[in-house]
Amino acid sequence: MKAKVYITPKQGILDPQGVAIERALPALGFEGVGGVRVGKYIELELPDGEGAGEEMDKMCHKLLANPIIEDYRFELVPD
Amino acid sequence: MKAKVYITPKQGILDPQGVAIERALPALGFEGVGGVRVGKYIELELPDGEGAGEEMDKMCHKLLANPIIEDYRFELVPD
Amino acid sequence: MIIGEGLAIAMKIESHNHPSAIEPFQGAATGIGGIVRDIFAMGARPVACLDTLHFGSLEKARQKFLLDGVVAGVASYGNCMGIPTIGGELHFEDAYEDNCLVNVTCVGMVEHDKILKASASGEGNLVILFGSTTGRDGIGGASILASAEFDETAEEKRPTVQVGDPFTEKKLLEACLEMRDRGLLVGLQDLGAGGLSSSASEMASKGGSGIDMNIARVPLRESGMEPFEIMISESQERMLACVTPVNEAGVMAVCAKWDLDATVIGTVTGNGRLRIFDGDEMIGDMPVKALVDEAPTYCITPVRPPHEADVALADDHYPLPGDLDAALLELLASPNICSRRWVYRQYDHMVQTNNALWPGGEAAVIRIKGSRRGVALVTDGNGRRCYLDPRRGARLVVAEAARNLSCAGARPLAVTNCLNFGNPEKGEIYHQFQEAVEGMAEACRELETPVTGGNVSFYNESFGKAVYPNPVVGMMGLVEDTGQIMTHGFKDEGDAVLLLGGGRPAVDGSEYQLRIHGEVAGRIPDVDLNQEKKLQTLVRGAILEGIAKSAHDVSDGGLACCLAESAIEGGVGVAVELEAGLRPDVALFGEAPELVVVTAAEADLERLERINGAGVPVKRIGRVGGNRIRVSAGGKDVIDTPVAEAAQVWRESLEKVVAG
Amino acid sequence: MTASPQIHTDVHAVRFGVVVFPGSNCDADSYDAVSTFTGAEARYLWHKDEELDGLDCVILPGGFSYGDYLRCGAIARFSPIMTAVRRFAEDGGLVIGICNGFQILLEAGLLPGAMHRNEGLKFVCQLVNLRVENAATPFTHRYREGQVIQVPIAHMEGNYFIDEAGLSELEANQQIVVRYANESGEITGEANPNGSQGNIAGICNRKGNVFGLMPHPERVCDPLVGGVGGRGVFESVINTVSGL
Ligand SMILES: Nc1ncnc2c1ncn2[C@@H]1O[C@H](COP(=O)(O)OP(=O)(O)O)[C@@H](O)[C@H]1O
Repeated sequence: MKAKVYITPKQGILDPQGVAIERALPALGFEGVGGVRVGKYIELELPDGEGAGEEMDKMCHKLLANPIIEDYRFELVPD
Repeated sequence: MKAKVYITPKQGILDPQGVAIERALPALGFEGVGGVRVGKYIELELPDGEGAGEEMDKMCHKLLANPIIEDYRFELVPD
Repeated sequence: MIIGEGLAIAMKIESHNHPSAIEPFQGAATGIGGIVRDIFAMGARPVACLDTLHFGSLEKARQKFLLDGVVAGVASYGNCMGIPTIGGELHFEDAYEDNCLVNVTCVGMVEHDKILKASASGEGNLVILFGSTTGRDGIGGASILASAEFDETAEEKRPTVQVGDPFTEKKLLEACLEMRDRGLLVGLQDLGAGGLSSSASEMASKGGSGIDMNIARVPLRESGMEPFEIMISESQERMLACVTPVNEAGVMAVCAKWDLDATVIGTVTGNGRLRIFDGDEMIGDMPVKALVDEAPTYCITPVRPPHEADVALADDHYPLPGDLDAALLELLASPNICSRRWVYRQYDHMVQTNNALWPGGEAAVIRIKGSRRGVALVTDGNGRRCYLDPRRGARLVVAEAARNLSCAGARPLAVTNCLNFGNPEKGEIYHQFQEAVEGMAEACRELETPVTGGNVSFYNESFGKAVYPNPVVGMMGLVEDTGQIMTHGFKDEGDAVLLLGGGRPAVDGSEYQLRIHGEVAGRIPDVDLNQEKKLQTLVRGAILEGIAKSAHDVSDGGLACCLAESAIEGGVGVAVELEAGLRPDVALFGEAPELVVVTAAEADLERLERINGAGVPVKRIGRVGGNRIRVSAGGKDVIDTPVAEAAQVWRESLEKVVAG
Repeated sequence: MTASPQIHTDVHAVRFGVVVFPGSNCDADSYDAVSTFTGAEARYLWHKDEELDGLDCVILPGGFSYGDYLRCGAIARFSPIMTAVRRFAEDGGLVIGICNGFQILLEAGLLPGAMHRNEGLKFVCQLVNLRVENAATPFTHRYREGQVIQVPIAHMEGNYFIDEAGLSELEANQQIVVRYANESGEITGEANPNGSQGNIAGICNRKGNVFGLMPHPERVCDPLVGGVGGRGVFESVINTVSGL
């Protein structure tokens, strides 16, 4: 099955990339945009099976996200 | 309203991050994972209004994504 | 180039102009990747990169985007590889607006008995492809991107953009050097433009052999690739090795250690043909010679363009600016003259801990570990002057590169070059090309610096408008004793300021002409190569004898900017009296070949005279001291600017322009 | 620098190990700094090694392990050798993580906190001034407390983050070892090259035997290439180990 993982900077934690984008927007003619947060979006294929959700959670927690500064969530989509 | 932007490497374009992660996973105890593609996930707040979709599309094209090597799509979520 | 102590230097320059104009970050990154592969394919460990960049004027947002992306791309790839980017060049002229130039030089070091050849020989030997997988990226890259003018279809060429993977390349580098050390290779070749088809035929051609290749064995990253796509794919980070069957296992083991895919895709034959199989079916069969050595020859009639003038402008051609201090500050703020720190701060220029002279000086110098020796490196390109007179311009570029090395205390040894021109099928471009190549050859002969290699980039042209003809020179010099490297900053109060050499400044083609008078016109002065050589010998002598305390050549921005830069670097002022005869603006800002400013202690001036056997003109023009840059003419101040003010303008300009 | 570095006669018996991850690129620089300028013994360790026999100090060098893909240090921390490094540290062995090595120590949880992208979002390579905050560690006792040393940085992600509670704990335990400062040792915003919280440039664990820092002391051990401000780190280790 397919997994889609969304990783976002934790609430209240500095996001230098988001800040930079927010600052750049007015100059490009986009006014009034705020709250820009830049995270990651990861897609992958993993073996079907009972424990897929648990497995994914472990993978996110251990590797894909850094729980000190990032939150994550994922969706599993059967092929 | 809120916008959620998903940016992924274009088909056929090398994704060095995805490859590196995929190669590392078995050693970390995750077997059988494939097709890893790493992209970006961006959230932001933008003013409500008619043209919001068009505005977002322009923003993605001009700043958030690099349309030469990345695809993007977005969702608009009313607050 | 063999430099003694059993060592040799490998050096080459390559352009990535077209890819960088489409996608600046990836274009520049893969440019670094390509040239670095060229160097380690020779068995040399890359020890330094230099980047020569030309963009349009920074007032345009697109140009800032290109600059930002290219610099970030060079940084991302070079930094990750752990190869210091220690120098280069940065120029902004309108002529590059639609066609930026991104030339990258890589320098490697190798014990000369370990140099690897790019040949496939020995019937029955194996051909192994290793590194990244093969995809559709860059298909048609070499032919489409490098050989066509840019126009509205640029958008459609985007799918050919390649993405660099410096991590894989770093592993590839270490793996190749390990194979070299273990003596596992008959030949090694990188996959560059043209992909497998070029590399395999070049290896066979150099080895006087043939190759049977089975493309069904090539590891692919995409499904459904056609055989021709596999043959011409320009996927990055791949190498081709020729290996005896005995060493196959060894090569495979090294690849496994570095986690690289490796596959035997062919065998060496004795029939002089490149035969391509898809499984059992032969789908291609060509004599290697036809592919490599028997390329067609173009015949084009050169046409001298009307803008090339026969005579130089008169010194009073332009009105004398009322405020020469303001003119100096404007020149120091020019993006072509001001500090490049914004750029090199993004490059890891210290990794490998060989940085004996840091960026920002006349040349970069890296020491050779375990030796007193060092290698000095510069790149130089001056399209504006070559535009006014391609032959004189090219001679000047070579002379200036050598002069920069000499000012650092290095003896110029060898040249690599990248010839950036428009569409050579046009008579005017062909004329520029021919003149520049001949001019460069003359200068290299006279200065005894052989050209060891290089690269040619044509079709740098859009909407019928070509870039300035721009032969970029990369030059290497040898420093006998890294303890004696010279810098350009003034050192001590009271030191005498000397002007060495007989060059006569001119406004034609100068930064002053462009910035202050808004023109590029006239005819640039020709360099007297014989005098230039004597001048450089004297400068090096003064450094080796411990007489010179600083050395800086008069180039962009003329004598005034030369003095200002040395004052800024040294944090101390200077007072100079101009010779009678030239109008002050020409004397201050005119640019001349064969001129170097040297400072020395009063007590050493006699010694300088003694070593000046060749009779190079030496004029004493002033002394170091105070905290202002002061220049007078006929007893009257024409420049009087605090060093601190000049320093601030010079230091902050680029950052301000980029941010603003 | 401390005056005339006096080195124990047993210096040759002090053994450093330098870990090579795929993508490490300051491994040779660290090796050279130790073996050429301190006279101690250095040897390379491969990231797949599982034992650290007979070593006194392990260096996780700078570079781009696994290309720094995903996050700096995120993949390297799973290398087999990291299990051995963890054990080694628990047994009191000395561990230095420089730049990417620091990032790996953070990801591995051997040091607290995490790294963000530099505030300016660009790679920064330059000399910086560091104020030695804690000169009582095995890595810094050749310096004086409050001493300002010049050491280069070269990184894209050195913007150190830790939550409030964590920060108080670091401060309370004197775990902040070096901070970015100006020439006269003041901790100012201008002196902060990457946005690090509290100008933090390097920290140690509670026990004081694991040290991570973004600046590169191994690059300043030779006057020819930028000074000797970093030698004290390796000399401190040597003195600690040889009982001086
Ligand atoms: N401007 C030049 N000056 C000297 N040699 C050159 C120049 N351009 C190309 N060469 C040499 O011609 C050969 C082929 O060059 P090129 O087609 O750029 O090959 P590659 O793709 O292998 O870099 C190389 O040996 C190169 O050094």
